[in-house]
Amino acid sequence: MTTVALKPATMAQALTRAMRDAMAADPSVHVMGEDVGTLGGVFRVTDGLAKEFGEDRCTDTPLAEAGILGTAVGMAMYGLRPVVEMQFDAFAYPAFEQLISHVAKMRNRTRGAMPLPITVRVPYGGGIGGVEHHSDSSEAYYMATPGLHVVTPATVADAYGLLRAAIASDDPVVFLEPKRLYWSKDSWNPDEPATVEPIGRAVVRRSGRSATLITYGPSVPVCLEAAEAAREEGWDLEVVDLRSLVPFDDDTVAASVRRTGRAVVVHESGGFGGPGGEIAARVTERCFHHLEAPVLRVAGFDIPYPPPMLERHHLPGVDRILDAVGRLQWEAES
Amino acid sequence: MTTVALKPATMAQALTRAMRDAMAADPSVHVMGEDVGTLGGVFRVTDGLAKEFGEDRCTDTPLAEAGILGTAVGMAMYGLRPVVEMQFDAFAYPAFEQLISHVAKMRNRTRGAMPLPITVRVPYGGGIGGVEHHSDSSEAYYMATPGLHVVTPATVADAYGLLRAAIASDDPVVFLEPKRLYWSKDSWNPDEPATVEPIGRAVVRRSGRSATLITYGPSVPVCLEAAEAAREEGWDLEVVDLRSLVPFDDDTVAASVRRTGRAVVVHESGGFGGPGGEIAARVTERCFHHLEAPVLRVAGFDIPYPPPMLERHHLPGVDRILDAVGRLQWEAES
Amino acid sequence: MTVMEQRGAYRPSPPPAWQPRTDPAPLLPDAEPYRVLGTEAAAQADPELLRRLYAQLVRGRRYNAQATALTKQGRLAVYPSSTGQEACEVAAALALEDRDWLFPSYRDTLAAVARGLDPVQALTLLRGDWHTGYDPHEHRVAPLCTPLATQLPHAVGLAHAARLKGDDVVALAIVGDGGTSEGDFHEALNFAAVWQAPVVFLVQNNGFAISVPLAKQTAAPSLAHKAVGYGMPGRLVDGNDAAAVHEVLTAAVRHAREGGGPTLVEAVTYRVEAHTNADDATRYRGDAEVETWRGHDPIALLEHELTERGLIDEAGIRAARDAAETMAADLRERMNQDPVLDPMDLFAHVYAEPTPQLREQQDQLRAELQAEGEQR
Amino acid sequence: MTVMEQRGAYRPSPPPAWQPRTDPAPLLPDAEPYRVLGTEAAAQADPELLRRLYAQLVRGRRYNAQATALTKQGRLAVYPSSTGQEACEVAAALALEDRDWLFPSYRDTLAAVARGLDPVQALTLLRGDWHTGYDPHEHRVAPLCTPLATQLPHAVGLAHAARLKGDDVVALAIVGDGGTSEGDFHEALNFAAVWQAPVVFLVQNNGFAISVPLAKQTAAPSLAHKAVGYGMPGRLVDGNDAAAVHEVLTAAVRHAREGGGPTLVEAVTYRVEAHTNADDATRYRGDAEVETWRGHDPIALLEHELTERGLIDEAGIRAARDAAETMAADLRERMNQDPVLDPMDLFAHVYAEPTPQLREQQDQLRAELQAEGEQR
Ligand SMILES: Cc1ncc(C[n+]2csc(CCOP(=O)(O)OP(=O)(O)O)c2C)c(N)n1
Ligand SMILES: Cc1ncc(C[n+]2csc(CCOP(=O)(O)OP(=O)(O)O)c2C)c(N)n1
Ligand SMILES: [Mg+2]
Ligand SMILES: [Mg+2]
Repeated sequence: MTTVALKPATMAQALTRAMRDAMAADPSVHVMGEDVGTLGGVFRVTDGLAKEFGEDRCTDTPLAEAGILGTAVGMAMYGLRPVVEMQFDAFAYPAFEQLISHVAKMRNRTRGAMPLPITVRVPYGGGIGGVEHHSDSSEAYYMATPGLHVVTPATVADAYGLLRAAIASDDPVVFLEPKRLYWSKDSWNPDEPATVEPIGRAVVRRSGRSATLITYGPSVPVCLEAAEAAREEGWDLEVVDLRSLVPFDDDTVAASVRRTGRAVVVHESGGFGGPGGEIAARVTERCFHHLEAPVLRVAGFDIPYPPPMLERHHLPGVDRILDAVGRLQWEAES
Repeated sequence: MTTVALKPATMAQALTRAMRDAMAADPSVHVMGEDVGTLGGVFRVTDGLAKEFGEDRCTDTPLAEAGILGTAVGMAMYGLRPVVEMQFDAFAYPAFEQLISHVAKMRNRTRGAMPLPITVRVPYGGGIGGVEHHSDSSEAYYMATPGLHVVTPATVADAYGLLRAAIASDDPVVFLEPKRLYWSKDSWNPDEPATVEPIGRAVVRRSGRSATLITYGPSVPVCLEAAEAAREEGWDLEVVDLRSLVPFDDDTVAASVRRTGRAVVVHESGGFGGPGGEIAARVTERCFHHLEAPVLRVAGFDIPYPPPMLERHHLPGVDRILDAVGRLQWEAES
Repeated sequence: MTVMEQRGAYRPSPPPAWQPRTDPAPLLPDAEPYRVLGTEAAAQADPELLRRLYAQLVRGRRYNAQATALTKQGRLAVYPSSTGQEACEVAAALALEDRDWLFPSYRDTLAAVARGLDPVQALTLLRGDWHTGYDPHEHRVAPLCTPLATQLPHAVGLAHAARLKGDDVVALAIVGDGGTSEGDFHEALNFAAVWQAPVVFLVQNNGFAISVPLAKQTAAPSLAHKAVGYGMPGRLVDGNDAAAVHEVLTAAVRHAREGGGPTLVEAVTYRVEAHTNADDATRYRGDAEVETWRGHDPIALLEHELTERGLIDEAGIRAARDAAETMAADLRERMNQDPVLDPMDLFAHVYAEPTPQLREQQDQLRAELQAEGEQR
Repeated sequence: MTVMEQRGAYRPSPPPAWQPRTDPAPLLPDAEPYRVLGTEAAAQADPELLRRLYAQLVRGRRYNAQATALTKQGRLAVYPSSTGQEACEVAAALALEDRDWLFPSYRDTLAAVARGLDPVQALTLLRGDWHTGYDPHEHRVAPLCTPLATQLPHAVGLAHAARLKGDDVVALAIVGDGGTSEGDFHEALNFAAVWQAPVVFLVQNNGFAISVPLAKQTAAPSLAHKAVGYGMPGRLVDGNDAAAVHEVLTAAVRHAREGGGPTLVEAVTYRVEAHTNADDATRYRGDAEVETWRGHDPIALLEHELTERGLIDEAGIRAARDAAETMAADLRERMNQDPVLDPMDLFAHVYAEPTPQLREQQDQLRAELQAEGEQR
């Protein structure tokens, strides 16, 4: 296997590399989806795979998401490890039935006889000026579905590590790729790829003592920026990157909030019924007596994703995060 | 219109009556779905409608849920008010794309020019010994989707009132029917049907001072039973029936919890990523300084719905609710 | 840039992309359902095969009756009978080799049983002690599929995977007339044809989807006519003629095995009993129609052929019946035992390893069960 | 109950449910795409219609060029061009009466414009200031539909509703070759046929779904062959021959209007430009193929016919070009103005009345905007 110098690399390149390494290591890994072969995907995340591994290993399918995921189920039944690309978040919905009733449940239905090691890659979220149906944050749907793992990277290294772990997992993984981080760069060295940690561990991206920002995926860089800006206001914010929504790393999150006594959950997904409610509720259950203020949430509005020219008003930004931090009842302190 | 004596009536009968009255009052109301016509639905909820209003008003469709909801969208575009039956919860999933990307969004997409007054009736939840895919609690998916109203009755009178309100609404409503309450009876008088309240009001089903049980749909009777049992333990529980998950009645819920200082959210849906997280989080945001204990949740386990012979271990019952009430840190009191 | 610069050249040919592709003619079904029994074709049929089919039909009928009886005794939560459709169920099973895969719908426990599955395991789903009651790999029978038509893409994917691995495996998937209306039917057939996957799709057109008759389900000349739209052969067969269904399916399986790709087979049959024991068929159809179909009974058709041609005698018939009774008695006895259940199984197979969240819930249930046990 | 008691009677007839239903023959498409231009059929065509089509084609080509130019100037977020497909776009619009409805896919802004929609409104989605930029009721153009094939059931439902109300309305829905693989395509066609809804489905087979060629999309003899599987006529037409597309669509619309039910029309055409301005078509196809198709250009085909037969002169051609330039200049000018946006619109149309939750969020954004304003 030739080594490509990818230093610094984009998140998209790290994802490509993860699939490439997985395919090289394990002939049962198959990539499939719309335009993933010859074109290399509309985001070029599968670039070069068909060329390197042939069209049987990286396959342009007919245009039908339920068919793509449904045939992937059959392939997994026969021992393959399909890595399915859904072209955009909202275009995964036609495959919802297959995902919920089969992918998530097959292991359980068959008492473990038929696990489905399928990775469903879903580019998600906004911030790239996409027209309607191209910017949904659909993680709440997947989180509410037992049987699925749900992960999402925020860094180039995690993109590689988490995707390798997802493909290696014997359980189905919904792998949410933050579209607006595809071109984010990092000096990640592909020749020493991060050790592949098991799925399910959050990480503290920035230590702080005043309050914890709990976040994931596209909102991680925003929270880090907010934490920098918060220093001016005298707040030293901790930022926890969940990385995995299912399983959820209660230990890391609760430890942080117990330390800081205050927390804000930040995500782009709509607030109502979104991941933040679950996160805030579980943190509160675990840290009630350490909390100086209710866990607050900064989220997208409860509206259909806006048109490109208005999306900046929808997306949780630094100011909105700082506003929420400001509402964490600091008076009580003094 | 002839008057049928339905006293006492079942919830199923009240639902039938609501559709019948709506169809009689408004020729644009059309009922459609699998087996809703000649058979009157597998739960007989549409019994007699095809006979009374003809097959064009109550239509047996081909067997295809996306097609049913998708054609209903077109009918609504032309001014009709389709009432769609999904035969079972899990069989609504093939229609997910139509629901999320069109039904929920059409008004917004068209700046209000094309509202879709569609009611999607979904028999949901377990407790009836259904085989797999027949007992899902799918409300979390719908709650997380802006543009939809989500309501669910717990009483015979509300079944009538809420369904009339849903059909009358100019917005799409996901109308969740608790399967195991279909045959619950009440001395509801169909000739003086409850005044049709607008969607969005919770109701206190039982007043109490010790703690609030926040619940809806199939879990309401269970909570009322638990409240009775709790008296023996010296707890006087208040029970709030949400009736509407979207919009959410923050005022009623928060007022109750401020009074009692303690709350447990009870539902059958899985806990993780389920409605309870949202509810607990919003209650905490609003009532933090009134809370003696974190808002707890009693929910179904985070597993695919169990087979009939094991479902009783999954469903939140009186004991599990009382256990949670017992964990509301009563020591603090004394 | 002006319009004229943008304009292409004139050439009065047909559109260049268009070429006469696959010839549609051989893909179209015959005008009448193919039949063997009672026709000249019967003379060609292998007597041994006919006797095997007969024994299986008799066994299948008895199985259906027994399962329905078990619902009345509360031993099965629900049973969707395939009475009257045994020829399809049995022929589907017998058309396959051991290494092949069967993808049944929820009504097709009989096909699974005819393929060798223990009836008790096949009925687990409907008894309610678990979902899939068997290891699908053991007899290469996919889980009974309740959401209609959703197992069809699985069959395509499995067959495709086997072919990629170089294995000689054909998948046969069964779906109802109602199920053909689902999007998954369409997507599965299209993928199968594009990939030339070794799959056979058997549509059991039994006239109804619960209460909805075929005329409200489709306006097509026949369901088999859908095949040409995917570029695969469509075949129409008398679904009550076991010899005919077996012949057509066997040919389709062979075609698939030899690399010819998928086939769609429509078997015209009838659901003689109600949709399930919980259904009331009188609400949507008359007795006359049912009676007409009882006159085209799959067992009677085959028995007549066998008897007429001296291929079976009274003893042979009795042997088939006795074997069926033995199976039924054994099934009855075993189904009358309460299954032993462990509630902790609820958490055992959600993931390879329970998540920390599930472990907490596991502990909760364990404690509850312990407390319950102590109370007793 | 013994097996024999359960057994039905013998009757060696065909299965009773089966009757020869619709005759499939008239539903099948011709072996070659129907053409008018450059054939004898052209003599029958109405010269006035041909001139109208020509003017619209020229205008359409200019519209495509202008919209693509606007992407380069950052005035459109993205544009999926229909260059080379103008004959389909224009004929679809012209085949309909005012009271009829058009259901375009995301590529069909031109069809909407040819139907009378203001190009600026048609391009709103792609400029990004809102989603649907027009009131669908005004010109009876459904919202441009991005999720492929999902608007097809809407067209069926609308046409069905109109028929139930006794209104004379036909719906014409456009979908791509790729879109035919989606389950919604299947379900829509089936509902349409069962309900005999007045709908025309126009498949623009332009050879590609982004990078995926037709051969990876389907193995069918033609996409029009799918029709017979639903029991509706399938028609194959040269999609670059505006006169032919118009004739076939007009006939299908008339058929629907007269109660004959739906038709599936496959127009064989080609996407001469990249999928959108953001796409790089050289990754998946060669220049030679594109050049071949430029030799079958819809404008050139029609212009040749008109010129040869003396139905248009230089002045007529110039007039068409001038009108197109005027439209383009106006479009350019208006698109160069920044749209006036109100962020509070985000909350205005989620529900008829904002929920209490949305009202809180509305207040929050209002306060933020105010603070922002004060800072400036
Ligand atoms: C996706 C889906 N929708 C609805 C149902 C409910 N349902 C169960 S059986 C049935 C009718 C099936 O008819 P058909 O496909 O003809 O099979 P048959 O029952 O005749 O064997 C329906 C609507 C289901 N199981 N799955
Ligand atoms: C349901 C869905 N899946 C995927 C996409 C992404 N996508 C946009 S256009 C396109 C190709 C469409 O091809 P075709 O239907 O032939 O139309 P054309 O672009 O050729 O006009 C794809 C895959 C989508 N818009 N909707
Ligand atoms: Mg059937
Ligand atoms: Mg195309």
